[in-house]
Amino acid sequence: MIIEAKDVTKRFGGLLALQKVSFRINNNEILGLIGPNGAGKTTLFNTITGFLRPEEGSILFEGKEIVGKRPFDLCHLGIARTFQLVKPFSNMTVLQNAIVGSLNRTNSVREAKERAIDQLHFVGLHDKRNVLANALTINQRKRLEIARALCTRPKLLLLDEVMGGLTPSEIHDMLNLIIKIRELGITLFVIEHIMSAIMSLCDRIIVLHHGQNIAEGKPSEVGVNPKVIKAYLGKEYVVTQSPKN
Amino acid sequence: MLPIFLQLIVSGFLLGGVYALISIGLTLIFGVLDVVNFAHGEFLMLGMYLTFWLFTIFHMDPYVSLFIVAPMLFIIGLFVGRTVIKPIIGSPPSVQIFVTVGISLILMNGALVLWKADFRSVPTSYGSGSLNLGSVFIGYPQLISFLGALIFSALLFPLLKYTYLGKAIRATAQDRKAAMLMGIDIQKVYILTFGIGIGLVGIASALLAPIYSIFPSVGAHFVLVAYVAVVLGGLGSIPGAILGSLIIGMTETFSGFFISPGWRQAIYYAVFVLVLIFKPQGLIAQK
Amino acid sequence: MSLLRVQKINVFWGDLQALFEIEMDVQERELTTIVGANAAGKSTLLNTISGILRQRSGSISFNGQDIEHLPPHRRVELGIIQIPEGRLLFPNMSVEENLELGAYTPIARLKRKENLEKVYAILPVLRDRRKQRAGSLSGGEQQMCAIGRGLMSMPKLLMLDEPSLGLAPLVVQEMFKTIQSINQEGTTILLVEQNVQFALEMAHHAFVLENGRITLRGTGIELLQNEHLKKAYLGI
Amino acid sequence: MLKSDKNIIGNLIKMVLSNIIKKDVELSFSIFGVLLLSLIIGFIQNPFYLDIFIMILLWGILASSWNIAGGYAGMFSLGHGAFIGIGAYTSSMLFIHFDLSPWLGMFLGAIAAGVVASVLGYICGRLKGHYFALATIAFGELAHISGVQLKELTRGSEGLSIPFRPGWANFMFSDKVIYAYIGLAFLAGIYFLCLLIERTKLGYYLVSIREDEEAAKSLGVNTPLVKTLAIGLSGFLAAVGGTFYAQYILFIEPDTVLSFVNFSVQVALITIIGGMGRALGPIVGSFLLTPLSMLLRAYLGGALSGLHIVIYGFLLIIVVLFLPYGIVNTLREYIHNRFSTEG
Repeated sequence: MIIEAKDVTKRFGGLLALQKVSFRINNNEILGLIGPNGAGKTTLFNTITGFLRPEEGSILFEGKEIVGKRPFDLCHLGIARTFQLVKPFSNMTVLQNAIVGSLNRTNSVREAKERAIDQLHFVGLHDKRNVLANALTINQRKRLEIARALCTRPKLLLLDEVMGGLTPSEIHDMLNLIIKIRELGITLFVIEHIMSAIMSLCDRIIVLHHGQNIAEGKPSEVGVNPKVIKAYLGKEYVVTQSPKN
Repeated sequence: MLPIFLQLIVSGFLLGGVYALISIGLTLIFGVLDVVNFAHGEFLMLGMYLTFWLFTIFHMDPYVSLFIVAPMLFIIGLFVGRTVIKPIIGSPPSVQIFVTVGISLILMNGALVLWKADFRSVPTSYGSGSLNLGSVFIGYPQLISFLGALIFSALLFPLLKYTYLGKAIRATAQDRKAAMLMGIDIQKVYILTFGIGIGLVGIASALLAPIYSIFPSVGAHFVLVAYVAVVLGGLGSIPGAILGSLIIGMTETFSGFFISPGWRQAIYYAVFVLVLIFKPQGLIAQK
Repeated sequence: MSLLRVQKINVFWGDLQALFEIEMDVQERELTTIVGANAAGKSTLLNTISGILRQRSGSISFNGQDIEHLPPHRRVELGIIQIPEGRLLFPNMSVEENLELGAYTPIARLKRKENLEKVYAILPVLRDRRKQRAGSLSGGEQQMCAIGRGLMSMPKLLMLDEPSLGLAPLVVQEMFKTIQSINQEGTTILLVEQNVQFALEMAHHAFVLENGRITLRGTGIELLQNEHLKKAYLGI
Repeated sequence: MLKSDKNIIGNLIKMVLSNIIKKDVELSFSIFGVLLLSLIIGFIQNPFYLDIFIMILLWGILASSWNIAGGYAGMFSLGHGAFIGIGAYTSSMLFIHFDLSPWLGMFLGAIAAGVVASVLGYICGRLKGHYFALATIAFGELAHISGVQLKELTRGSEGLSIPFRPGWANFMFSDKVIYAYIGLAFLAGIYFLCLLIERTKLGYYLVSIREDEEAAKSLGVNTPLVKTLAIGLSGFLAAVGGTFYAQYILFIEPDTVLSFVNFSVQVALITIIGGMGRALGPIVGSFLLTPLSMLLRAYLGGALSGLHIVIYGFLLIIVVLFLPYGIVNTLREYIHNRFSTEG
């Protein structure tokens, strides 16, 4: 087990964005995080990565409490992330973007560059290394986010909708990339909206709805869980549809 | 001691009233356009010069020329709003800062080129007169400027509250997308708001002309005061700007008396930095 | 005849294409719905029809008139009204002020008083709350206020973007009933909804949007029975 | 033996040079540029042109110091006059009151400004955009007021005259050419420091913060620390420029070195027009703008004083709206595109 969260609660004013969310991620697992719009998925990512501080609850990373640590501290510990709305360093080249990530583990730009080039090869952006990041397509930007995060040498990588806005063939490639990342020994926690993708990718899935963890389990279990179907399709869908299944 | 206190409170209040007119325009522009206007003070300077020339050439009383100066500044505001401000709405802060700083440099130094660095004044007959209420002295121009500020800011509230333009302005400030979906032409609202903000500065400039010397960099002082007031009250909030202005007026008279006149500005800059650091949303945060 | 006709619309977010060759008709007096998963492009489509986003190519016509180059406020004047996702009320104004802003266009202003009474009749909760700050309303009341504000604009086409978002199930039912009755009174409705069951049951015609493309179209009942729909949502 | 030694050395130099030119165009051009400028100084006979040249170097130094925080890290300070003033006043007061060599005074002033700037950076670092700019304006004004009010120390708005006792120890010279060489040495020093920053971890981190602070944080950049460092270094170097100014002009007053328009805005303006976030940017900016202002002032005299700033204002707006990356970056991009499309 690499990370364990217990009763994490986050409020925004009066709104309970996360209500006593608990989960654990095993080493080298791919855990999926799904839920309708506004369920609190990105908020959960932000609390794990130190961008938000939960009011209650604890998060243990490799057995150590990380609530209260800042994002860059967590990055040093080995937690990296991507952003749903990608955040490239627009006026830096692709290579320079990746170098910033690599510098997390070294002070030498030369070393950082070597690692950056490796990671750009890995995600398939090596050809674009001297292009400014703002000239990339959305697919390339998502890949750059991943490359940059991998450059920091994470143990746990959080991917926030890296398949959003991609074409079906790009999604297919992205799935393969994520599986390749797992083969490197990295644990993955993945938010995704594209159901067919996440169902085939993940070992386990947790479902958030109104800030609560409403279901957890294998993709096949979660997909037929009445609570989940209700959260996605509305109450009566279950009643009329489930007898047929 | 009590009479002195009373005098300081009254003077601070009067001063704050005039600062309020400048601050309201600034905060209105920020609230609606989301642009910090670093050239705000230079429009004040421009208005004061206009008042001065109307007085010098046509012997026009500043309180009469107010009705010429304010509309002229409104029109100047519309022009600048349309040509320079509209393109930078939604741009990164760096762009907004340096474009409005650019406007400020042009106006301030344009005035220097045209009218020299000399201190000018508008010597009215009542300029040094004062009203004595017991032990409290109230200069006539101070009193008139305060009343003027009061009247015009009081007029602004029903304008914003009840007219369709006012509602459109408030709607745009609260939610741009929703405003568009109501059928509000927000581009027009932006330009008009900038015009109104600058027009308010025009009113302030005519009211201030009998009290203060006029020189090209006079705006810098007032605009910094206005910033302090606006940030105190929460950027974008009109009641906040008024309250902030009164606080600054008081701070200025009290610290001028108890510490030293030279240091009084330092006090509110220090307050300003502290507020920015610890309560950047302002002391009274509400749009 | 169709009130709204969207032809071969392509829309981009920067470099990212959000909508691909969208073709869609909305028939007068009907309730049409667009369903689809998160980020499928539903809001983008409504915002393009409202003019807040611009298409890179394609055309939109309303009542036979080409509108794709009109600014948003001109489209509102024509009667294309959107009740946006998240409601977007003016939080610091009272309920009544919000409703009055709905009647901003010249034509709606003339009938403001009359329409206000109508709205209060349809949504009595708003009358009780009319002096209250819109920001202090409950989620359901806020949605009613947003619908009321939309009605004040005298819509010919009323577009609702995820009206059920964040509402309790009972409130959702009540709100859908309101929407249905507005439609039965004669207002054409274009409804974007995640609550697929409700939306399809109510709809005359429906479209399924997936990854920026329309993948299914038909009557509400037809789509309700389509197995592909469930797959699109749950990946099963 | 001797001959072959010479040959070996000659060959070595050639090898090194060709290697530099092949591998590092930027560095070799820079060294060449510095050498060229030092040659040019020798040829300037006219004292007015020499004066212009020295002021170009001075503004280049000041703008380069601003560039470290404003250009690389995107921290738009409008209070740099305070740091320049701390430098100028510290060295001058120590010289006048304690007869301390301005060289040492410069160092102490720079330390003082660096510390003050770091503290400011630390506490204001989390303010964004407008708010940071406003806080630095207020800070600059505080410094200006202090300069006026602390009369016992600064002689207030009367200004401080520095007694002219030429000599290397006193950092004053009868021959202006020496100022020019010292100015060039300082500017070259800052320039190479910036080049170094661009190529090391600090530079990557500064730019990443400017481009997207959240993303930088997520990649392990300790943003509060890096921002504090950036503005501290920026303040330190600005103070060095301040001392150079004081030693050259021999008169300082709050309305010059501590002033908002004259210094705080101009250092930013020169950098923006030249190109932010590039070592060369502020220098190009200074080479364009400083002569412009000095020539205008010289030929129009007091008659149209302020005109140069009006022109600056228009240039600023035009550059920000149409060349948002400044001249150097735009040219670079142009050259880059041409080369990459043709080759």
